[in-house]
Amino acid sequence: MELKVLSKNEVATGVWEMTLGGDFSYETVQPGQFIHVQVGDGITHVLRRPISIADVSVSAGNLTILFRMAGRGTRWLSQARIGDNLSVMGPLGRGFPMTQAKTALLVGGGIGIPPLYLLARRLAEQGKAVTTLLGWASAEDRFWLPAFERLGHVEISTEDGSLGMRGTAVDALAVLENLPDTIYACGPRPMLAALKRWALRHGKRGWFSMEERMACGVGACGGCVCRTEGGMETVCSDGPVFALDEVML
Amino acid sequence: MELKVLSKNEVATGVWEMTLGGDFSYETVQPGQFIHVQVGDGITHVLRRPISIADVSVSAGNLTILFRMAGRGTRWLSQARIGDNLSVMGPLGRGFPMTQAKTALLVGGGIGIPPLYLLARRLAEQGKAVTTLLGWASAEDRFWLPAFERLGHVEISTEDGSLGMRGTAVDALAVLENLPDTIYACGPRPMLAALKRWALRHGKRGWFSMEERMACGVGACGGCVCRTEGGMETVCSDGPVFALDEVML
Amino acid sequence: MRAANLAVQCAGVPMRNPVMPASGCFGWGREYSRYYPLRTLGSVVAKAVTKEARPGNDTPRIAETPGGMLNAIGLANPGLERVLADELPWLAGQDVPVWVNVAGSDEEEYCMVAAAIDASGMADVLELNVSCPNVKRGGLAFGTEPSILKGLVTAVRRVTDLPLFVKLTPNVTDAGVLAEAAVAAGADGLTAMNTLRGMAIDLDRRCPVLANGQGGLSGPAVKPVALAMVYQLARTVDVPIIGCGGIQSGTDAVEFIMAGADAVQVGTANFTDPYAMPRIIAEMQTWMERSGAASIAEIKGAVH
Amino acid sequence: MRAANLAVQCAGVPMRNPVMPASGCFGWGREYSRYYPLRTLGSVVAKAVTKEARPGNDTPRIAETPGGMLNAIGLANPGLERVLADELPWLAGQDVPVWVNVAGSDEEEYCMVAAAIDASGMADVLELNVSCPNVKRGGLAFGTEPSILKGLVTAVRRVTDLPLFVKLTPNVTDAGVLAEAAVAAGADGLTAMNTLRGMAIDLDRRCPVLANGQGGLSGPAVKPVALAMVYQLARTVDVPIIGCGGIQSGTDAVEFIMAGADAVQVGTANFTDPYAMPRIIAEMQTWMERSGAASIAEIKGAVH
Ligand SMILES: Cc1cc2nc3c(=O)[nH]c(=O)nc-3n(C[C@H](O)[C@H](O)[C@H](O)COP(=O)(O)OP(=O)(O)OC[C@H]3O[C@@H](n4cnc5c(N)ncnc54)[C@H](O)[C@@H]3O)c2cc1C
Ligand SMILES: Cc1cc2nc3c(=O)[nH]c(=O)nc-3n(C[C@H](O)[C@H](O)[C@H](O)COP(=O)(O)OP(=O)(O)OC[C@H]3O[C@@H](n4cnc5c(N)ncnc54)[C@H](O)[C@@H]3O)c2cc1C
Ligand SMILES: Cc1cc2nc3c(=O)[nH]c(=O)nc-3n(C[C@H](O)[C@H](O)[C@H](O)COP(=O)(O)O)c2cc1C
Ligand SMILES: Cc1cc2nc3c(=O)[nH]c(=O)nc-3n(C[C@H](O)[C@H](O)[C@H](O)COP(=O)(O)O)c2cc1C
Ligand code: FES
Ligand code: FES
Repeated sequence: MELKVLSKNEVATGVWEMTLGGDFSYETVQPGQFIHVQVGDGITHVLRRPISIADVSVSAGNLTILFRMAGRGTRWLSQARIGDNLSVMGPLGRGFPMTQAKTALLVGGGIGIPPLYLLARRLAEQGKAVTTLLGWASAEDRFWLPAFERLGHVEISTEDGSLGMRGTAVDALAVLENLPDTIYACGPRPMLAALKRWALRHGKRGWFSMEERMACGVGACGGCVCRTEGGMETVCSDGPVFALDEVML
Repeated sequence: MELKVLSKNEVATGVWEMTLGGDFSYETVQPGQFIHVQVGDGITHVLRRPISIADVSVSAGNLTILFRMAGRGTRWLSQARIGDNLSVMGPLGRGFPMTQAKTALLVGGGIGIPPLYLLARRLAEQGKAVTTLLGWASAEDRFWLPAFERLGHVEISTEDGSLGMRGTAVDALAVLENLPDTIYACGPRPMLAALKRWALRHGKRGWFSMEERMACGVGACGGCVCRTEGGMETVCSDGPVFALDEVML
Repeated sequence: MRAANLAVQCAGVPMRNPVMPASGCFGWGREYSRYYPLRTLGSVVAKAVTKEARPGNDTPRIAETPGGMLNAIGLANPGLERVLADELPWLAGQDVPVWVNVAGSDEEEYCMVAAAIDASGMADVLELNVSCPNVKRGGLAFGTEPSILKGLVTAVRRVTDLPLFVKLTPNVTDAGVLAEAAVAAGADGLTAMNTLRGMAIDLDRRCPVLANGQGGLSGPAVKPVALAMVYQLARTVDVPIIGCGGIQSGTDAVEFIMAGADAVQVGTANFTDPYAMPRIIAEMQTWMERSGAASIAEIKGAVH
Repeated sequence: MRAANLAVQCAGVPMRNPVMPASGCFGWGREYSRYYPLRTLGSVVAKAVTKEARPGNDTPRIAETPGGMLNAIGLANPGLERVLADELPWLAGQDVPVWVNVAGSDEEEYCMVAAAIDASGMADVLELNVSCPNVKRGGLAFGTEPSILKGLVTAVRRVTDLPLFVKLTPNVTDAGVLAEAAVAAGADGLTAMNTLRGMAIDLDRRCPVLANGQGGLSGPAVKPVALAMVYQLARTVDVPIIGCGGIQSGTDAVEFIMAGADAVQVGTANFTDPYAMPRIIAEMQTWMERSGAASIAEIKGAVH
């Protein structure tokens, strides 16, 4: 389907926030689901780009994405103009499950942070206590920090120590006063691996959102698999969210 | 070099007039020379598109092209916006020679007409009597007719007879009252072949501008050759203009 | 404007139109059935099936390249038993001919899988994927050496009466020789082509993008190679040819038909646009009606 | 940021940088000398030269394809005598190594042309174009059959002491076998690769776009195929390799170096951008300095 670019802002150097409107199944969106966006004319780029849904407004009929200009495809996307139509598939994949847990810990690193926003909002709306650990390379890379702060307690870490504590989001685990019931995370693989070890050591359950290069986005090509205890599963349709004790890192 | 799109008009269905400005060797342009324009980002289209220089203003520092949306490359060009920069090589090729002749006959068919405009203007400026035979498929395909009419006598033909006489530009030869000293032509191959026969029969000399698919545009790849009495010659650098008795049609 | 009829017969199998997915690019059909009913298509072609389940290669398995993509999926599939139990029954109920792509490491495996799929009654056509390395013959792909290919097709021909297509690889000096070997051994038709060997490099990590190193190139970039191959095969053999490689539009499909193909397969374009095949069918219809071609037969091989 | 030195030696020939044009895409050099001085380049590679003048194929000789182009120039050139008289003297005075691409219909023609160019003293390197059909051996291209290639290279090796490169075609089952044959027969280096066989179709005219029917595919579309070939050859033989196929940017060139190339050739990109090669050189310099690579040797073969 076609969605129209309603707004576009560079929220940090090379990181864009874009709101898209038009016919879309906004009411079914789960946090952690993604859209698969066509970039270019089908020759320069034959593959779409998967981007998480960072926020959605069912009443206004729009959704928001946050993406980093990582290469040619996201550069193309960053050059879309307000009013342009984008070809979008979605919502795709299986998102973060909502559990009975009362307290939730969200851990996000860099461009893994976007899907956690919609999750934090839904959890907060359900009255859960949300603690969020956010990690960036440096202070000037941060985005949407006030938005997260409105929804619960936030700990920040930066690799160069320019904001919050020095280190990754996982290093901030050390400052937690209470252990949460459930963990939700998205970010670089080493961060998730460290978090998994920590969670298993503390007997905590939780969910990780995984990244893999994608072609079809619907489970048809077998391109985007990830190894789980149950065998190879597709990130696009069995995931991107997997139970942390199931996914092999 | 980069030229900026200064203006853009659809002068007939699918035929665009575009004025380009910027650093360019306007003062050296000969009628019949062309520019080689990059379309797209270098992947969708690896080849530039040759387009004749239809007019040039040395004082204003701009040039005008007229092109028909023939395929994907010219469609891309027609979508350029005012203010966009185009990568342009040129002026390329050898244009129409200016001769001592006092009367000139210009014969143009369809999208072969553009290079004849600058030629007509230069001839008229030199005080030569210019007669122009212009042929289009149909009345609504015509463009720049008043501009040509300001420079001399014009005979029009259309294939469906909706304007002027029914037939091609060459069929209008029959209505000429006086034979010209020199002939200049550009248009479809069958038109040029008929004109060549007519010219040889009447012992007239003249020049034809040829079309061929181009890669380099500078005589380096051997892609755009045309058969002449002297052997294979490149349209882009030995031409596009050839003496009518030399070129084999 | 004349009405155009897109229906064709391929090795005796009637199809509503000449458009079907390329193996491995359409899962088991189910994944795309939420986008349109599968009977919109001329046929559905399933993924490669091997005897045992195969996990496939490590990731990354996918890389984008100029005008195309590389894949190194590695024949990942749940294995014959689960394909017969979980995937084909659904597909066989969709009112569309089913092609099953068969792969293996030796002749026995191909024969065993082909026979079992034939016996299930759930397939209309078998397509042999001969780009796999032959473990018993030094890892040379079945599709690169005429004598090996002839042996394989002869063996499979013995165990099935289903229409048998051989899907050729372009990574050979002369595809015509391989085509002749396949046809002499009893193939009913040929699919041209599988992917070209290729590689992409990740400059930052200083290693190939794909975990497997090399991969198979597909997409619009390879279209001219596939067209040349179809054209050559059409002059070499007298069996139906399925054109495949870089088809994105109705006019692309018509080009393959004019080069000599009876039908076409669409792979990578499904990823660019999940509605690619219904769109291609509609565009073919429009093109034919505009050009006054009443049937596929009328334009087939037109450039020869 | 460390300064990066782009100078390389290829089979004993020192070059200021590893970037040169691909044969046939840069005329005789003169055509591009109005855009920049040729000594900006690592070397200049001239068009294919044959004994007699050749008019080449009919037009159209050029077709654009997705991400690439087809050409069927047909070895058009003014013949050895006029090349020696009119083209090479100018080129030899440009303060840049000169490679001459040699072609022929039989061994004698290759040897005759190679010997004459060597004797002229105006070339630094000979590059054998072995994609031409061998008229004495049933029209099979010299570059597709190891024994024919071995014979050709052995014969040419006898008549010249110039560094001898063999430019391989990708249209073979196993380029490694051809590479080994060329090196065993005395080739000093290999160029990978020439064009892929391809075709484009003109739907309106219902015929191939090219007058010749088939043509050679080049441009970004083929880059993954060329990279895979360079990678394979680097593992197979121990002579300098020139990477060629779809290079458009400095990072493309670095990818080929990392795959194992000693230098690169740029063809189609010259048509897209007449300043492509100086730009590629500058982009390589920038990339190397940003990544802390001080020399080409430091990154050569990095992905192996
Ligand atoms: C489920 C999912 C959700 C994502 N959500 C976001 C998000 O909200 N914001 C955001 O900035 N990024 C997100 N990403 C990563 C994003 O898809 C890549 O950054 C993007 O595809 C890079 O494309 P490119 O053309 O700019 O880069 P290039 O490196 O030029 O891309 C080349 C190819 O590699 C693929 N690729 C490159 N990097 C990645 C990657 N990290 N993950 C997957 N594929 C990759 C591209 O899709 C493309 O096919 C997500 C990825 C996945 C799988
Ligand atoms: C010297 C010269 C001057 C020209 N002047 C003009 C002009 O002033 N106005 C105008 O409208 N057209 C002119 N043309 C024709 C114009 O170049 C083609 O219409 C254009 O290249 C078509 O590109 P496309 O991508 O739209 O079409 P496509 O058919 O998609 O093009 C595919 C390929 O074929 C080539 N090609 C297609 N048709 C032609 C053609 N008739 N001549 C040369 N190459 C072609 C294209 O350059 C491209 O490489 C001129 C051609 C030449 C050689
Ligand atoms: C992700 C992917 C998986 C593929 N899997 C198979 C396969 O299992 N069996 C097979 O014969 N071909 C397979 N192929 C090759 C395609 O069927 C097809 O031959 C090739 O992609 C060229 O067509 P295209 O350019 O339309 O994609 C695969 C291709 C891709 C891109
Ligand atoms: C117009 C054209 C002419 C060519 N002529 C020759 C030639 O004379 N000799 C040769 O060995 N290769 C020739 N080639 C092949 C190129 O040298 C090169 O190997 C090929 O184009 C791949 O590189 P590219 O993708 O950078 O163009 C030619 C290619 C093109 C496009
Ligand atoms: S992208 Fe195709 S299976 Fe996930
Ligand atoms: S376009 Fe290259 S020689 Fe004319």
